[in-house]
Amino acid sequence: MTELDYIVPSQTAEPGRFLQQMLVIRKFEQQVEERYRDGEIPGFVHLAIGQEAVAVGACAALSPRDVITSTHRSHAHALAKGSSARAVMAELYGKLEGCSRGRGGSMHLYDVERGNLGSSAVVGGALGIATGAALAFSMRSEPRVALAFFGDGATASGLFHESMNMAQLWRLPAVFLCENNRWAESTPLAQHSPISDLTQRAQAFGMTSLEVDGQDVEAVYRATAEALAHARSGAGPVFLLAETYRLAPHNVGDQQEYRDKAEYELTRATEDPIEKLRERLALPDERFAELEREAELVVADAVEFARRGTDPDPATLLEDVYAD
Amino acid sequence: MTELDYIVPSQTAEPGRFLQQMLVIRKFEQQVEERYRDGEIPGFVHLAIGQEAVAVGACAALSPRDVITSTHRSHAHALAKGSSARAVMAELYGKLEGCSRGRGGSMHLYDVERGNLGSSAVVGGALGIATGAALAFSMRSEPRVALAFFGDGATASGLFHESMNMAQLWRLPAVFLCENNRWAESTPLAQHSPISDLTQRAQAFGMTSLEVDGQDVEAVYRATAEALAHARSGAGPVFLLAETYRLAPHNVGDQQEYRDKAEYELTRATEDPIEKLRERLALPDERFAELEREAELVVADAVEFARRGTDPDPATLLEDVYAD
Amino acid sequence: MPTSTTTRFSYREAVRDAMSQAMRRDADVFIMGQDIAEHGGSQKVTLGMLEEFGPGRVRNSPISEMALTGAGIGAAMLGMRPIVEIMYEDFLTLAMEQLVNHAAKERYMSGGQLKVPLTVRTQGGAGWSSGAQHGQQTEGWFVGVPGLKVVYPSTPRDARGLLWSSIYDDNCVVFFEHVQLYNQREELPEEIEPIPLGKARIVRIGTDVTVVAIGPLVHEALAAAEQAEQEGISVEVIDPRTLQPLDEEAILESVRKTSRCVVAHEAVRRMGIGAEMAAVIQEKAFDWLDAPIERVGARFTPLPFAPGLEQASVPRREQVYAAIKRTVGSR
Amino acid sequence: MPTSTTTRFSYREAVRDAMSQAMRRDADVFIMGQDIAEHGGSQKVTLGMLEEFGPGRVRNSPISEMALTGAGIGAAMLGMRPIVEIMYEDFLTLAMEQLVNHAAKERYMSGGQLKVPLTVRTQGGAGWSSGAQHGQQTEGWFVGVPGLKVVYPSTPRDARGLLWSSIYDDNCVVFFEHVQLYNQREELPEEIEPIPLGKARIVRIGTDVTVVAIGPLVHEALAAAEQAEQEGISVEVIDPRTLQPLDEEAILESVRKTSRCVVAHEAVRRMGIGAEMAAVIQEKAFDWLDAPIERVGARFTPLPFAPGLEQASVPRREQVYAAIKRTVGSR
Ligand SMILES: Cc1ncc(C[n+]2csc(CCOP(=O)(O)OP(=O)(O)O)c2C)c(N)n1
Ligand SMILES: Cc1ncc(C[n+]2csc(CCOP(=O)(O)OP(=O)(O)O)c2C)c(N)n1
Ligand SMILES: [Mg+2]
Ligand SMILES: [Mg+2]
Repeated sequence: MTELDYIVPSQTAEPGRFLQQMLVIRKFEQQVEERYRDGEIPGFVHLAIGQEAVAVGACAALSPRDVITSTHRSHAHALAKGSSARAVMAELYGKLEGCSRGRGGSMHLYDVERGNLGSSAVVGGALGIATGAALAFSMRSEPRVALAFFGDGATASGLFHESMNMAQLWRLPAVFLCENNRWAESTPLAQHSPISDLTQRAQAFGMTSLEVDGQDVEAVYRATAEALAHARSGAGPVFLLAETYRLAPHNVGDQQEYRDKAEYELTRATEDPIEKLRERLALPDERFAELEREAELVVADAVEFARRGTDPDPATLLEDVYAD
Repeated sequence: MTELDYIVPSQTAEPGRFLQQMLVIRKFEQQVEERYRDGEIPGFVHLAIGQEAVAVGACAALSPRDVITSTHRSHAHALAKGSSARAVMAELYGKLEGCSRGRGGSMHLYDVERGNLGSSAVVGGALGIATGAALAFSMRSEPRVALAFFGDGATASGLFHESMNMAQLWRLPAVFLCENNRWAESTPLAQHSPISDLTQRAQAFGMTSLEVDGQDVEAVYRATAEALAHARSGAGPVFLLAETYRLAPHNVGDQQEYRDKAEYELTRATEDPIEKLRERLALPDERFAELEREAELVVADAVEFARRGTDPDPATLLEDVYAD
Repeated sequence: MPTSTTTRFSYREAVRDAMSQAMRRDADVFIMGQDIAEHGGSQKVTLGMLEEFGPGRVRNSPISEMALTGAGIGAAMLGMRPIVEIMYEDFLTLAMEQLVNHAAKERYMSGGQLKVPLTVRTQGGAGWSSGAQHGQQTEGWFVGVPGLKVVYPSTPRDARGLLWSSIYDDNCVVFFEHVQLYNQREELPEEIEPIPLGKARIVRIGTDVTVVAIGPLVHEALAAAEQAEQEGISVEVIDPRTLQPLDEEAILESVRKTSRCVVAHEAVRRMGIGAEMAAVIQEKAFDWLDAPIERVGARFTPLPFAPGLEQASVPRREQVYAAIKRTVGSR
Repeated sequence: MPTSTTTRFSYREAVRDAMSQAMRRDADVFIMGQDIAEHGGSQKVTLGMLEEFGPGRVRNSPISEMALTGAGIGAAMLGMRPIVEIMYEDFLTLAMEQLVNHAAKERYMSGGQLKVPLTVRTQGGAGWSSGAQHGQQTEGWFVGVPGLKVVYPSTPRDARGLLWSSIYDDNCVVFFEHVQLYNQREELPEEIEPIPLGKARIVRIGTDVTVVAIGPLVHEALAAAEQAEQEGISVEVIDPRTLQPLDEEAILESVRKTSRCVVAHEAVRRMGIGAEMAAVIQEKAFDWLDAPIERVGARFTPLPFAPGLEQASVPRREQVYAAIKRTVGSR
């Protein structure tokens, strides 16, 4: 195993490491797509291609005791919060060695030890949970923050609104991180939201909001750090809006018949967060290729690990329905 | 029967009639309180004392084909939208002659013919329904508007948010009329909302909002007329905030142990919408007393009517569970 | 005599055809739901409908299941006949308040003034590792809610004929489709034959055991019946199709003939519709029963992701077959 | 030997006492809900708790049942033991998604990493013309959801002992109180006797008929049993108290003795917990049964407002008595 097998949230801005981490996620997602198409991965999978900078930048700013909640599009969040590529891949394969012991799958990645409280496959479904985690921190006077990832589509859900209201009312240490990738499945932002500036959502609660370029990992890191500092100080929650792009179909298999092909190709060509960082760092092609290879090795190892994993024994079916 | 037995929404500002109508509602509510305390009215009842100007002013502006949805605090809305005092009182008594044939009760007043689509006893529960009525109008290109009454407390509910978003997104002819009486049962505004200016709620959707002094019936009339014109024109829904006061306990029997006695008495003394209008009209005491007596007669007649009403036959219990 | 032309419809196409024919006939019928427009819905049931009917009647909606259902109720109260698609039945939990407290009760609470001719279509089911929040079966909850009707078709013909009747029913109907049935095919005439709600279908005639099954379990039951036939056990299979109102008479008649009964559904056994069926059957056909009514349903666990676990949790033909054997064995 | 002091507790006070004692003992226990602070809750269950524990641990909440439940789940995942009060069980419909898809499943989906030691208290019930949205009984829905526990006490002692166990259970427990029971009184020792979840109570011993009743129907069943006694019918009454896990053994043992059974609850008969009980009993005590299991429950209608209609819709002692007579009559 190399040091890349686990992304260790750095708590400092280290663009070089950001690049490595984003590459691991990208290669991971690309590999998942292939493995899924080959029928190795069951269920259905949503890739975060294009949104790596949000996951990596945000999680780098978190301290190890902070927690996150995630969504159906969860691989990047899980990896960025420190789950091993092996454990995540094994989960996607439904193996006992997976981060949810094969019970969860792609949409239900958990790693409680590393502060990942799990992902909700119900859109918006984890926002109350993040609020409750923040409430626990507040009641116990622990200097911890709960950060909830969610998409633009989730801002139409009632629970989003109720959670924002409650968190602001009680000045809870929470960060509501909205990844506006401009699509909710096949529905463009303009078809599910009457406003285009989603920070207006926060005005309904008088909540502090911040906006950041979600393709710029360093900016995401800084904005998240600022939001966390605000939340940790007791000043209340922050709505953090990351403007980003979905550089992939909604899920593997989605034909995107609803999306303009030219727009899609252009966006992919111009809005890749990895290419942007590579440029900013003025990385020689050779060095970049090397990093890519390293990331590929990590992912290849994870696939091998997952393939060799254990199928959960049907005799254990009823385990963990209840805690005793 | 006198002409007061039915409030006929006037569609013009007629302060004299507004006063009569508000008095009928006030006397109605006071009589309900007494009848309830005497054990004549079953269930539980929420009085709109202090909020008569909102109901009367808003309903006066509605055209007969417009519809409303109401709340647990529904008597004033029902009366102002034109249900007879007899039918509403009979409903509170659980009689067949009631506006819901005794099936509904105080929290479920319906009068579909007069455009009252009913009241939801689930806080916020009718906001989707109002949105759907507006959708029907929009799809059929009918120049009608759906107006939803709801309280400040309801603005914390998820359905409020979802409905506002949908109505604005689809530019539906709806008016969301929030009666901010500063209390949600025992909970003051500051304990359920992090903001004090509730028009901010509308900013999350980019919805047009209007604010009005809910104790000034003429102002409510004008503001509602403006909101209706906007909605009817196809320009989209309006969030209409009426600042008002609950000059009564939450429901009959509530001791208001949570409310400052002095504040309560002062508010009652200074914020009575009927007194305000009486003053503005510079009505001689004699004339006012006469109007009061007229209103009392209407209500006394309604009580007699209700008392003489028919108890629904238990053999009809299963009627109207389904339409066939 | 002119022969009526028939076409091969998949269950998916049958559902679509009922909606499209109703929408062609009647301007009051329309559909709302997430991703039902260009995308054709997550299961492609509405594919092509946007082109025919336009965005006003094939309304792509925000992720707001509560308001979506509420808006359906409101439009229905005004005389429209909306169809609301809830993408996965797991998300009916979000619409529960609107369905239970409003759609089901508006008519009653208004003393008969209102009707709510709303159809809520949804789908789900196990078999493809969709995980614990995208595959549970929830039809049982709605059967116990006075004012709602509940439909669960198992074939293209039933899907089309029952959906048609649901759309034109003046009550709120919760209409369950099963993801594993969408590609089932059947030859159907072009013209829709409406199937009345509340009428069961005898799928297979037999004399030794009655299997009352719904949704995908109808097909599993048929397979189990074939297998049992090999051993000389004659199995009658009944598909109630509508769960509320439930065609108790059809079920009871069969059980009075066979004296043995198995009830089968994919939902968790505990508190599944099979419990209600067993309770009714033992109550009304007690003297005819030669053995306990066997219940087949999912194990008591959230739907697990790993394929092997998922398979072990939901019932298929083997479990129906085993139940048939048990009940016959206790002869 | 020191005699332990006892006090007369109402059901309401018993519920409060369990919460207060747990909150005294344990900083992780707290309560959230609408109007539970100064107001003491709509049924005054939490009266006085604000004074003792302060607004941080007796948290008045906005009208946000979804977020309230979600926040309870989140805090529980972090090791707190929250109690969430949902003012009327009708509003559990709003929390359905959070309860069914999250509270029930987080442990399973995480492969055992998480616990959700959340208690959701709620109340409701007919008998005071509260109307169709403030009186229905909804416990049945939750019994069929793997991962949840369901408790429904009928006496002050059970309420206190079971609520204590619910608070300290590491799973999400939905705890039902009945509005008509709040003033029931019982002498109880100061120290709480925890009552394990999943254990039924034999309320009355008898030999001819078993009545399995819950909530207010336990008292109705007792009254019906007294009446039947006059006619020489000996009735055993069992209160399962916990509906999930259900103490099947206690019920079966009784039915194997009496050979006749009535199940009774205030919820609508169709798909009520009585259906599940009947299904289990006929399955596991078939050979002992001398008559069909009788089900007593509300008529199939939303709860009507008019007192006469309401009375006609929900079951009381007469219906239990009639069911006892029916089952004995078919001797
Ligand atoms: C409550 C609910 N409704 C519908 C869905 C189906 N669905 C899954 S993802 C998705 C779009 C979500 O959009 P967004 O929140 O923007 O996240 P993104 O997919 O863009 O990451 C939808 C509609 C769901 N999972 N949950
Ligand atoms: C969903 C829901 N939660 C809780 C209640 C209990 N309840 C009835 S009225 C009320 C307060 C409502 O406040 P507001 O919306 O401001 O209306 P107001 O009573 O002031 O007219 C509450 C909490 C309810 N009826 N519905
Ligand atoms: Mg998105
Ligand atoms: Mg209020």
